[in-house]
Amino acid sequence: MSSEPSLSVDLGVLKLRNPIIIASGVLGVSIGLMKRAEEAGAAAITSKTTTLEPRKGHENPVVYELEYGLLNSMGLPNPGAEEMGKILEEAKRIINVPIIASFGASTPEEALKIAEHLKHADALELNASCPHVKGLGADLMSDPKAIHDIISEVKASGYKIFLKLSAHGDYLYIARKAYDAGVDGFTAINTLKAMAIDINAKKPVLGGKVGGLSGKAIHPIAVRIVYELRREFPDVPIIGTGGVETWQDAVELLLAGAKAIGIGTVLKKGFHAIGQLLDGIKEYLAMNGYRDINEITGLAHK
Amino acid sequence: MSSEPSLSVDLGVLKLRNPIIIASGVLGVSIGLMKRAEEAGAAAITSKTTTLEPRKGHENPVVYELEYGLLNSMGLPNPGAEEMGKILEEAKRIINVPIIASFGASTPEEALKIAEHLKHADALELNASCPHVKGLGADLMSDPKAIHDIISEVKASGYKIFLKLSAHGDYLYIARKAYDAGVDGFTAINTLKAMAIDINAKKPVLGGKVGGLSGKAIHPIAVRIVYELRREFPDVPIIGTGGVETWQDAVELLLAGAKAIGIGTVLKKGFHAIGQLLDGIKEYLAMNGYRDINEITGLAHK
Amino acid sequence: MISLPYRVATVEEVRNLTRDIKMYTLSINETFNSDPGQYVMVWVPGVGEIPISLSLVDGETFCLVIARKGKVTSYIHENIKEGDKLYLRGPYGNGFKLQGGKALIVGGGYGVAPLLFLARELARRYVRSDVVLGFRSKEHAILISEFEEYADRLVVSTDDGSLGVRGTAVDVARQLVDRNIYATLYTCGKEQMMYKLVELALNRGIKTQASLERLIKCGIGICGSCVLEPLGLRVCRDGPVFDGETLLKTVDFGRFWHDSTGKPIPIEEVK
Amino acid sequence: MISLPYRVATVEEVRNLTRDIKMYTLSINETFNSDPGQYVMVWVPGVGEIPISLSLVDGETFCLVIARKGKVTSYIHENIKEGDKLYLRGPYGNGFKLQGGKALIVGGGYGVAPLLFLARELARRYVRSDVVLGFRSKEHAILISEFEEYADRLVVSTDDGSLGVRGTAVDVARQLVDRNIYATLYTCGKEQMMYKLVELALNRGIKTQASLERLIKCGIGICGSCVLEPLGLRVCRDGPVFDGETLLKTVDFGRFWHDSTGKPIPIEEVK
Ligand SMILES: Cc1cc2nc3c(=O)[nH]c(=O)nc-3n(C[C@H](O)[C@H](O)[C@H](O)COP(=O)(O)OP(=O)(O)OC[C@H]3O[C@@H](n4cnc5c(N)ncnc54)[C@H](O)[C@@H]3O)c2cc1C
Ligand SMILES: Cc1cc2nc3c(=O)[nH]c(=O)nc-3n(C[C@H](O)[C@H](O)[C@H](O)COP(=O)(O)OP(=O)(O)OC[C@H]3O[C@@H](n4cnc5c(N)ncnc54)[C@H](O)[C@@H]3O)c2cc1C
Ligand SMILES: Cc1cc2nc3c(=O)[nH]c(=O)nc-3n(C[C@H](O)[C@H](O)[C@H](O)COP(=O)(O)O)c2cc1C
Ligand SMILES: Cc1cc2nc3c(=O)[nH]c(=O)nc-3n(C[C@H](O)[C@H](O)[C@H](O)COP(=O)(O)O)c2cc1C
Ligand code: FES
Ligand code: FES
Repeated sequence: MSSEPSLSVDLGVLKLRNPIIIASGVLGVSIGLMKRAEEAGAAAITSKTTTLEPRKGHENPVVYELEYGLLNSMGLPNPGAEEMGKILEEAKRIINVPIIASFGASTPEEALKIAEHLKHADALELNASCPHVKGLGADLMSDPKAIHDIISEVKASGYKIFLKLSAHGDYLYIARKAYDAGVDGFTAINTLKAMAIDINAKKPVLGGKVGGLSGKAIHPIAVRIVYELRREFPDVPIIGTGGVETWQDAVELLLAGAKAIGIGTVLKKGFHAIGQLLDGIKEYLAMNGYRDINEITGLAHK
Repeated sequence: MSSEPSLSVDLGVLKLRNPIIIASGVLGVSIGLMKRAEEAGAAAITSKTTTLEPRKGHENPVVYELEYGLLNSMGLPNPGAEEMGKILEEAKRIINVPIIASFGASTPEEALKIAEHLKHADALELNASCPHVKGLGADLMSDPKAIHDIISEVKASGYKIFLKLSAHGDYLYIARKAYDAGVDGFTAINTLKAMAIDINAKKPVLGGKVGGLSGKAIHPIAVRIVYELRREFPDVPIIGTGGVETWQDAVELLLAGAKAIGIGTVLKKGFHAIGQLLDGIKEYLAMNGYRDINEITGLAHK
Repeated sequence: MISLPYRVATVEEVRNLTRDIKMYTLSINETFNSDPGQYVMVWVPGVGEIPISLSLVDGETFCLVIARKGKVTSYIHENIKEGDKLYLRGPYGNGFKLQGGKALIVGGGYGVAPLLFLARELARRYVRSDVVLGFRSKEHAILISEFEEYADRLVVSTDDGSLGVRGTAVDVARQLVDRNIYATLYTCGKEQMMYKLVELALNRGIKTQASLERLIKCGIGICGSCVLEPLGLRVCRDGPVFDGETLLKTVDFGRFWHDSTGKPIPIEEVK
Repeated sequence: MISLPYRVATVEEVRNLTRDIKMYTLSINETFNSDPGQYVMVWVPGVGEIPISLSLVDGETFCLVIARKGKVTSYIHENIKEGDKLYLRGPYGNGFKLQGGKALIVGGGYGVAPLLFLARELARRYVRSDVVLGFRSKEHAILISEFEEYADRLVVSTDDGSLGVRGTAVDVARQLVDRNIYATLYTCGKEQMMYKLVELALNRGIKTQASLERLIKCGIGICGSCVLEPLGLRVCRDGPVFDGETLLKTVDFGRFWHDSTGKPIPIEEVK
């Protein structure tokens, strides 16, 4: 009767102890930070997006703090798939929650090479906002066919794969293509392209000039996209991501249709934010008479 | 020597006493509110987007206030082009600053009919985020050809026309099409599609479910798009719009390349916000040794 | 979002005031600061959202008097029971400005609701008031005993004479103002009635304040839907209470309403 | 944006401390609250952004000691003159925790800069300190007279003996700690030096605090670039000052650095 509501989540190909997943990028490639996140309560960890070759990322400044979010132009620094594979192999010895390995690729061949390196991860996540070589600097969001082919070939080789969508481009069309290719789940959303200019310096702040906007500012956009995905693909698990800073934000995404919640920018506050989110969600469930978090998934569609 | 910096702006087809333009929608169709905005200092007024036929808009709730912005699903209520034409004719007798008449249309024929009704306005603004009938509910941002044809035919009939872009779709491609069609200027940006769910009611708040996000949250996105437009079309005047709540936000857009600044959500604070913006911009110019606001247009590109 | 603009209110009591008017007593988990004449936007999830004046506020408890008019009000009448929730944003707008000197309060129909809150606040400040309440008939009369507590003198009128004096509230008010004892006339009700009262009172040098209705969409002054032309006064934000002098400078007061497309329509066609 | 994270600082004075190290005195329009050991991100628009420790802070004035190393530092050395602006965010990170009991402060190279701020703050709290400053040679020595003001005893060492005693700061420190009078050893400089000092001091029961450098990108703990493995300590946020016991639990301290791709590289290869 008075037992605590269950927070465990069935993400299809992954079972999680609770809905909080660390979003890609915010822990860099550090196993130590993954461990801290796990100890703070995270149920799964998405590793930094890996490309086949190493990338140094953009020059500093790479972040710009806003009152209501964060701009970053990290530029996908990563040590390349081979080195990342070693890190993940080591991580799997130390981390007891699932690891989702984010990667970026332009072609199925490239994707398969990367996937092979990252095989120790529990699932893959294709970052569709990764710089797209064929498209001359555009990102993969502008190439639905490439996304389809990457997913179907990676699936055919036996990997589990999520697709991370951004709010740019025709994400619903892309989601349809990914669905046809057998995608295991969606992560939505990535950052939105944005920019800050310092009015004293009279120059763009970020080294990459354009950066990605995350945090509170994008939360209502994430809610919309998760809602739309859930409406069209009720059977596909969604990792709702974007501007979750309070448990209320998390619950909003769950009601919109997310099975799990990705968090990034909120970690600026510290790892204790994870516990606060979990406590809040649990209390919300209890106060509203739910015994299981899955009862509220997508409830806003009713 | 100690004279105040000049704030007057040359928008190509319009000369303005200062850079502040009231964005479409926030004054409804009220001449009285236009007058209040003019008296508070606005240099031009964009009227509510008009469609050929009257529209009632969405059911309440139509707005949802966030800490860092506003969601609205007004749904383009307007009395239709004919009635709007009468209102604008009357407005031109009472309002002494230029009026830009926003309209939405799916085809050149429709656009020309509307333009004829709105002929008393000083310029037109095509709202490319207006619901698009041919596209079955999609907006015009997904139909670059329609935008091109509307602009070139409206231009051919002797009207002055701005194009209002949203952050959705391939706005740079659309801007190119509009440029080819001879557009007189760009307004960027419109709201971003977003949503809010009340976690107690467990329902989407807005009557239209999806709404448009405006205010602070979208400011860095507006800066990016204005910057990109300026880089590609240095000779086309831009009305930078989106999340301008302080004079700093306005200056940021000017540095990015805007000639003038559209304001919407900030009017929640009251019409005095206009004077505060103007005072701040003037002081910034004086402190930085500029004698003319046009000196700072696009400076962040240097 | 951290900012949850909707406050959740629990219905503590529903009272039938007439066949078509109910009074809802609500409680909320926080103190509710407001002035008489202010309104809240009441959201019924999945149904709609409407502006309703606060009719009495006491700390965490307050009353709404809701007349059945159309979609949302009918839904509330039929479905919202004790223990149910209503979602509110606000209070919004500028309410009545409480003035010294004897007050004349004139209400009509469900328009008497916010005036009850006003009468109480005046009484609490030791401002004395006479109250005139006009209804169509005895069956339409509401809140009379509640007003008795705060009124020096209470006159009820009905069009058919089934309760109190026969005639309109304007008829009664006309006689009272002739006594030259009032500093301010406060009114809420049908706009044609309020128009007559404002003219009447101003002619006699009595200050007036009237609470208006228009189509409220945003409630925060950002959409222009509720405007009084040609002054561009927003009922939702500059009002809903205006002083009579200002109202007489508009074309719309007592005459026009803007429909949901923004088009002006004669006020008689509205309800 | 209302939040302008970059504060504009004006260069009041530029002093050449050595051929490759300059000291910039800056002023800012607001009081600058900070602890010794904290750093700021210094942005040179159009050039880059780098972390620099605060070397002294006095209300609205503060000093940065900048060694020429690569792109941004060279640009600053060559182009930033008195009257120019630098753009700052911060102060960031956790600085030195000031402890009671006699202090031993050991610095090497430009690492002595933040220690000067520390020495002053200790002195202001009546905590006595001995200071060891190690340099390659006389030409590389900096800030010696500044330290004199705050040190009970000041020993300078150079590798070639051209100033003070010949040898390393570690050599000098080794002799001093044997005297068993220190409660805490504070250090900043080359990491190999700090590693030795931490081992040395901890063996003798002396608490240690060391200020580290790593590749700082975000400065706010959100990108993982500056991490010490396997503990996942972020130099930018959990540090840059750590206690020696914690550092010895890491694999990276004194040994590895992560390059801009995140890959570990031996620390000798870094500078
Ligand atoms: C400031 C203010 C305070 C009010 N206070 C009260 C009150 O205390 N008690 C009360 O019973 N009613 C009050 N009203 C009127 C109430 O808001 C309307 O009766 C209600 O909105 C009708 O909603 P509905 O869905 O039931 O009717 P609908 O089906 O929407 O329409 C029925 C009629 O009501 C009018 N109406 C519809 N929507 C609105 C709206 N948003 N604003 C104003 N009128 C509208 C329409 O013109 C229409 O003719 C107030 C209105 C305003 C503007
Ligand atoms: C917390 C902290 C405090 C520091 N305090 C001072 C100080 O007070 N005075 C001082 O002169 N220097 C200080 N440094 C070091 C200074 O940040 C680097 O020398 C500087 O970033 C080099 O930039 P560059 O563009 O000139 O060199 P680059 O051309 O970028 O590279 C030259 C070398 O410097 C190293 N380096 C580059 N970027 C960084 C970075 N962001 N963080 C750390 N090292 C980097 C690289 O590994 C490279 O080997 C500090 C570093 C840290 C982390
Ligand atoms: C510093 C930083 C680095 C990021 N790096 C990546 C990345 O490598 N791959 C990716 O898919 N998303 C990356 N993201 C996006 C986040 O995973 C997340 O989708 C986004 O920040 C929205 O969530 P938030 O608002 O909780 O931060 C990064 C975000 C931040 C702030
Ligand atoms: C209530 C409201 C109504 C709006 N109506 C319109 C409209 O009819 N046509 C249009 O082009 N933009 C409309 N907009 C968008 C604004 O014109 C503006 O592009 C947007 O709000 C961004 O600016 P802001 O952040 O200053 O509000 C509306 C915005 C709001 C808040
Ligand atoms: S209802 Fe929107 S301005 Fe009044
Ligand atoms: S520099 Fe980004 S976490 Fe330390």
